[in-house]
Amino acid sequence: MSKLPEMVKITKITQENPYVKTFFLDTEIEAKPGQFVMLWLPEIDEKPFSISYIGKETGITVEEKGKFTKAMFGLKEGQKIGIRGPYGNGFTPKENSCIVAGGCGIAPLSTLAEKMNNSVLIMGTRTKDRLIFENRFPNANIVTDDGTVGKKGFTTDVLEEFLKKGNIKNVYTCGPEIMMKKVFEICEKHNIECQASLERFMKCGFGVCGQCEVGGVCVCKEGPVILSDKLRKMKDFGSHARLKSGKRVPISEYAKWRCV
Amino acid sequence: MSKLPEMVKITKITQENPYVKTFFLDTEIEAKPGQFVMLWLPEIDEKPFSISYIGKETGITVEEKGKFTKAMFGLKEGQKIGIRGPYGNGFTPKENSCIVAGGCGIAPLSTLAEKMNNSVLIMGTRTKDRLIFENRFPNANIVTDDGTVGKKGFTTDVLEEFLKKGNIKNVYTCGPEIMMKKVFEICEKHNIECQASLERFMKCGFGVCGQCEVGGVCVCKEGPVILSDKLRKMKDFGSHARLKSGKRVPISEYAKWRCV
Amino acid sequence: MNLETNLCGIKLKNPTILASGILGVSKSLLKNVIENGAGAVTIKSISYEPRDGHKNPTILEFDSGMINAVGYSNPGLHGALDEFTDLKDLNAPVFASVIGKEPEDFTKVIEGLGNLDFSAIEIPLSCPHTPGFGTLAGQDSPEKTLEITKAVVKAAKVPVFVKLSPNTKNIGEVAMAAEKGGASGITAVNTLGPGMIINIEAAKPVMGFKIGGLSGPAIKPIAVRCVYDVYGSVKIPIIGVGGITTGKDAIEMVMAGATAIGIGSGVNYRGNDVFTKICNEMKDWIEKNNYNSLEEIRGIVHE
Amino acid sequence: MNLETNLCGIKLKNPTILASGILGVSKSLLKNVIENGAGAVTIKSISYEPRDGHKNPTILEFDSGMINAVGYSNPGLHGALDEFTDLKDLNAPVFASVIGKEPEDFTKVIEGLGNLDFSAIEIPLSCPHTPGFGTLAGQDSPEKTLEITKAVVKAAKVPVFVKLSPNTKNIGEVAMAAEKGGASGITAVNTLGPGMIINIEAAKPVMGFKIGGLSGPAIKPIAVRCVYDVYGSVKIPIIGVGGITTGKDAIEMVMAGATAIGIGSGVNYRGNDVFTKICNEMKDWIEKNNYNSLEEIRGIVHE
Ligand SMILES: Cc1cc2nc3c(=O)[nH]c(=O)nc-3n(C[C@H](O)[C@H](O)[C@H](O)COP(=O)(O)OP(=O)(O)OC[C@H]3O[C@@H](n4cnc5c(N)ncnc54)[C@H](O)[C@@H]3O)c2cc1C
Ligand SMILES: Cc1cc2nc3c(=O)[nH]c(=O)nc-3n(C[C@H](O)[C@H](O)[C@H](O)COP(=O)(O)OP(=O)(O)OC[C@H]3O[C@@H](n4cnc5c(N)ncnc54)[C@H](O)[C@@H]3O)c2cc1C
Ligand SMILES: Cc1cc2nc3c(=O)[nH]c(=O)nc-3n(C[C@H](O)[C@H](O)[C@H](O)COP(=O)(O)O)c2cc1C
Ligand SMILES: Cc1cc2nc3c(=O)[nH]c(=O)nc-3n(C[C@H](O)[C@H](O)[C@H](O)COP(=O)(O)O)c2cc1C
Ligand code: FES
Ligand code: FES
Repeated sequence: MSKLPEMVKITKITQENPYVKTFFLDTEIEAKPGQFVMLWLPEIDEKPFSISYIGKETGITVEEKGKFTKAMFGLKEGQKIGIRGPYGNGFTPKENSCIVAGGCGIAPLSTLAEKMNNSVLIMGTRTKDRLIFENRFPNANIVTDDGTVGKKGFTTDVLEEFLKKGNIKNVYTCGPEIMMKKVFEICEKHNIECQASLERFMKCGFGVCGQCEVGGVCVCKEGPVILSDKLRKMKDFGSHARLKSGKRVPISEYAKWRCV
Repeated sequence: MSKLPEMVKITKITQENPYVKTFFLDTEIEAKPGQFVMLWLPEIDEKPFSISYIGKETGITVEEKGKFTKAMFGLKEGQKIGIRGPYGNGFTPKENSCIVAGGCGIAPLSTLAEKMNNSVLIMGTRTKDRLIFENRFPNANIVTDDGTVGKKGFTTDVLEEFLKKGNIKNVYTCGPEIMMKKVFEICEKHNIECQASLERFMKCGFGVCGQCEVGGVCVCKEGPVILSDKLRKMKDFGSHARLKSGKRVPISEYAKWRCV
Repeated sequence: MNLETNLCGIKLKNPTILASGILGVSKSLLKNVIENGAGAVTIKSISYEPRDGHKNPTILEFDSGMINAVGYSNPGLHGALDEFTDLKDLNAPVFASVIGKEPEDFTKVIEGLGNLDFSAIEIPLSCPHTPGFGTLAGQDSPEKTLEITKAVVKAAKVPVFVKLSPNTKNIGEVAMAAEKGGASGITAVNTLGPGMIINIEAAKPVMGFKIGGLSGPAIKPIAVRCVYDVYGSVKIPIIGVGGITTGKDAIEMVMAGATAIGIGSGVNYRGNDVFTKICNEMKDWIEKNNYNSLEEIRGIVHE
Repeated sequence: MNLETNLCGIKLKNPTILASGILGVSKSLLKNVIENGAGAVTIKSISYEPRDGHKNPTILEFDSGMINAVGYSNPGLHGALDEFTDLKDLNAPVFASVIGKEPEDFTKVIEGLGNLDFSAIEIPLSCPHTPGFGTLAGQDSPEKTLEITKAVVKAAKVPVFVKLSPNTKNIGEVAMAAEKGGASGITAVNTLGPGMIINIEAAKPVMGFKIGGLSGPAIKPIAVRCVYDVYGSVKIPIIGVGGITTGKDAIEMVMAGATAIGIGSGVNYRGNDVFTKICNEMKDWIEKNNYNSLEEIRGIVHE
C-alpha cells in the first residue's frame, strides 16, 4: 500500500450499536492483528484506527466521539475515504492466552481473538447498548459495569478469576488506559506477560515526529502493542499523555480533551 | 552499475601500439558487444568509450587524440577513473557474418568477434604501427593502406571479395564513418544486412539531450549500432554530424574538430 | 473522450508538450517526438551566437531525479535557421525557445526566426546554472521579467510564454509581471536549485560546471505548488512542467491549474513514447473517474 | 579512527546531530536517540506560547522524500521548562530550537530557558509552511536575519546557530548576515519548497495545510550545494542537514564544508539507530580511503 493516502470505496457500513459502526473498505491490507491505518477525510483531518477485519476487504470499527468520527458517520456506502498503512507492530500470538477488551478496545483485539480461538476472551463495556461483536464472539465472557448484560462488574475482576485457575500465560488488552493499567498490574502480580495496545494522539504514524511518545517509545512504531518489560519502565503509562501541542498532561485531562 | 560515475581502479594498462592503450578497470560490467561506457576524468571531461573486454575486469581501448585521451594516457596503474554505463544497444550476433573494422573501430567489434569465432574478420589500418589486437585475432584478414602489413588496400576491397564468395549474410562494421558508409553501400548492393556502430559527440549518453542525433535517432540510445533499415533513411550518415554546440556540419569538418 | 486542448489559440491534439532542452536539437528529432504522441514540441533554447555550453558531465541521473548543467549549448540563430525549416511539415505545433542576456538579445533572435513556422515563443528567464542568463542573472525578478517580456512581446508575431523558476521566492508575483508584460502564457517551471552532487571517491563535484538544475520526480511537489501559486495569480494559461512521468502526474498538474503539460525528464524514465503513454493514462483515469473533460478538473483544488 | 568533533567549542563524540522536529518532543526520546549514537540532539522548536500546529496530515512520505507541515506544534516555553529538566543526565549535548515572530519573541523564550542545560540555541529563520514564521514571514532576508540574530546572541548564554532556508536566493549572503549578527554557527538547511501533493481521486491537496516542506533524499543535492555556498561565504562552522541517510552522504556534506551533520528524515529511512549506522559507515569509508580524520576532507571540494 502507498505511503500517501489512497482513496478507497466504502463497500458496506454496519451499525454495531448506537455509537459504533464498522466501515468495510475496498482494499486488501496485509496486516497483523493489532496494526492500524491512518484514515483521511480530505479537508477535515486524519486519524489512526485499528483494523478490525483483515481480508479481501478491510474493516474499521469506529465509535462516534468528536469531529472526525462524526464526519465518518456521515459517510454513505459507495463514498470514498483516504487510507494509508498498515502501521505499528501488532500483537504476537501465543498459546494459553486471555484477551481483555474494554469497550471499543475489542476492535484491534478481534482479529487476534479469531486467530487464537482457544484463548479466553473477556469483553467489558459500561452498559448493554455499548457492547459490540457479541455475535462475532459467542463464547466471549461478557461483563458490564451495570450488569445489563453478562456479568456485573469490571473486566479486571473476571481476569483475576481466570488467572487464579492457573493455566493462562499471556494477557492481551486494549481499552481505556486506566483499565489497561489495572490489567497490567494484575499480570505483574501473577507474573504473567502482558501485551497492551496503547492509544496516543498521532501525526506521522511512522515514528518520525515523536508526538505519540510514551517513556521514550513511539507508540505508532514500537507500539501500539507494548509488552510488560517496556510497560514496567513507562512512568506515563496510565498516567500521562500528550495533547496536540505536545504538552504532557494527566491522562484524565487528555481523555477529556478527546471527549471520550 | 550506478547512473552516476563511480571511481574504479585501473588495474593494468597495455600499450597496443604507439597511439593506443588498453585500460583494464576493476569493475565487472554486464554488457553486450558494442555497448559503451562514459569515462569521467574529474575536472577534465567525460567521454564515451566502447568496451573492448567484457569480464571480471572491463577493458577500454583508447587512441590518443585530444585533451581527454591525452589526460588518460597520463594515468598510471592503481589510479582511479570515473565510469558509468553500459549504454547503447550493442550488436545482435548472427550466423554467417563478416566483421569489418577500421582502425580503433576494432574496439567495440572485438568482443563480438570473440563471441562469433566462426565469422570472417577484416581489420584495416593506415599503416603497420596503427594495427592493434593482431595477437588477439590471429585469423584476422589484415589490410593496410600502404601494405606495410597484410594486404595492401582498403577493408572494403577485402569485404567485396568475401561477399562474392556468397555465404555471408551479415556485416558488422565500425571505423571512420566514410569507410562505414562504403561498407553499407556494398552491403546494399549485395542485399546483405549491415550493422554499423556510429560515433557522435555525446553529452548524456542515455537519450535525453539529443546531442548525438542522426536522422531523428539518438546514437547513444537507439544506437550506437544502427541497422540497414535505419541507415538507409539517414541522410546524415557518412555526411553530417554535430559539433558540441549542436551545429550540424559536414562530417569532414566534424572530424577535423575532433582532431581525428 | 478526447484531450484536444486550446492553448491561447493554439490547437493541440493533446496537452502534452516536449519541454525545451530535451531531444529538441533537430527537426527530425521533433518529428520523432511528435510521432510518439506529443501535442506540441519545444526546441532547445537558441541564443543569437552559437554556444558550446559547459563541459561534461552535463546531464546525469541520480536516485530521485536528474541533474543538468548543459549551459545552453546551441548552434545560434543561424544554426537554427538551417535546422528548423518547413516546420509546417510536422503534425504538431512547434514552439521556439529563445534566450538572451539583455532584451535586445532576445529580440534579435526572435526577429531572425520570424519567417520560420513557430507557433509560439517561450522565453526561459529561469535557468539556474548558466552565468549571464536566468536566475544567475536575476532575470527572474518581477522587474526584469516585465522588461524582457515587454520587449519580446513587441518583437514576436506569435504568442509568448514566459518560463519561470521554482527557486524564485514569490513565483506568483513574477507571473503577474509576465502577464502585465503581455505574455500569453506561463511555463512553470524550469529546473530546481541549483544542486550539487559530490563524488566522494574523487573528492570533486561530479558536474562539469560543479552545480546543476534538478528535474524529474524529485521536483514534482514543488512544480505542482508553483503551478498552484501561478494559477492563483494570473488569468493567462499555464504549461505545467516538472517531474511529470505518468498520466496521474499530469492530472495532478491540471488540478493545480495547468492547461498543458510539459515533459522533459519523463523521456528518460519512460522512453520517447512517454507522450502517448501519458495521454492514454490520462484518458483512462478521466473515464474511470466519471469526468468528461480536462476543463472540469482544471484548477479544481482551488475550489 | 575517531569521529570526535569540536563544534564551536562544544565537544561531540561524533558529528551526527538529531535535526529539530524529529523525535525531539521529550527528554526520554532524546535519551533514546543518544543511545542510538547521536553526537548531539536538537529539540523540536519551541515558541513562547503553546501551539497546536496544522491539522493532519502533517507528515507524509512520498516517492523521493518526505513532506511536512507540522506548523510548529509545541507545548510553549512552560511546557519545555517541565520537559527538559536535568539535561546534564544525558550523555550528549542538547541544543534548544527556538522560534518567534519578532526578535522579542525569541529572546523571551531564550531567557526563559536560561537555567536549563542546553549547550546551544538554534534559531530556524527558514520554515516554509508556517504563517508568521520563517520564509513565509521574510525572516530569511539578510536584514531580518541580522536583526534577529543580534537580539538572540545578546540574550543567549550559549552558542547560537542560525538555521537557513534552501529556498533563499542567495544563501551565502544570509549566512554572512548571521555571522555578522554574532552567530557561532550556521545550520543549512531547513526543508525545501514548499511543495504540494494532490490526491487526484479526492481532488484535494493531501496535506492538512495544503503545502509542506520537502526533506529526505530528494533535497540532498540542494542541501549539499547550500553548504558549499555557505562554506564559501563565512568562517563559522556549518551543520549540514538535508537528505543525509548514509555515511557516504555524510562524507559528501563534510566535503562540501560541514563540520557536523544533521539527520532528520534519515530516522524514517533507516530507523532510530541511523546515527550509529552513519558513524560506522563514515569510519569505514575514511579508513578504506586512507584518510585519517574528518578535518582532512572538510571543504575539500573547494580546493
Ligand atoms: C493506534 C490507534 C488505534 C485506534 N483505533 C481506533 C478504533 O479502532 N476505533 C475507534 O473508534 N478509535 C480508534 N482510535 C482512536 C481514534 O483515532 C480517534 O482518536 C477517536 O476516534 C477520536 O474521535 P474523533 O477523532 O472523532 O474526535 P475529534 O473531534 O477529532 O476529537 C475531539 C478532540 O480530541 C482530539 N483527539 C482526537 N483524536 C485524538 C487522539 N487519538 N488522541 C488524542 N486526542 C485526540 C482532537 O484533536 C479534539 O481536540 C485509535 C487510536 C489509535 C492511536
Ligand atoms: C559510442 C562511442 C564509442 C567510442 N569508443 C571509443 C573507443 O573505444 N576508443 C577510442 O579511442 N575512442 C572512442 N570513442 C571516441 C571517444 O569518445 C573520443 O571522442 C575520442 O577519444 C576523442 O579524443 P579526445 O576526447 O581525447 O579529444 P578531445 O581533446 O576531447 O577532443 C578534441 C576536440 O574534439 C571534440 N571531441 C571530442 N570527442 C568528440 C566526439 N566524440 N565527437 C565530436 N567531437 C569530439 C572536443 O570537444 C574537442 O573540441 C567513442 C565514441 C563514441 C561515441
Ligand atoms: C538536459 C536538460 C536540458 C534542459 N535545457 C533547457 C533549455 O535549454 N531551456 C529551457 O527552458 N529549459 C531547459 N531544461 C528544463 C526543462 O525544460 C524542464 O523545465 C525541467 O527539466 C523540468 O521538467 P522535467 O522534470 O519534466 O524534466 C532542461 C532540462 C534538462 C533535463
Ligand atoms: C516532520 C518534520 C518536522 C520538522 N520540524 C522542524 C522544526 O520544528 N524546526 C526546525 O528547525 N526544523 C524542522 N524540520 C526540518 C528538519 O530539521 C531538517 O532541517 C529537514 O528535514 C532536512 O533534513 P532531513 O532531510 O534530514 O530531514 C522538520 C522536518 C520534518 C521532516
Ligand atoms: S505519530 Fe509521529 S512518531 Fe508516532
Ligand atoms: S548524448 Fe544525449 S541523447 Fe545521446
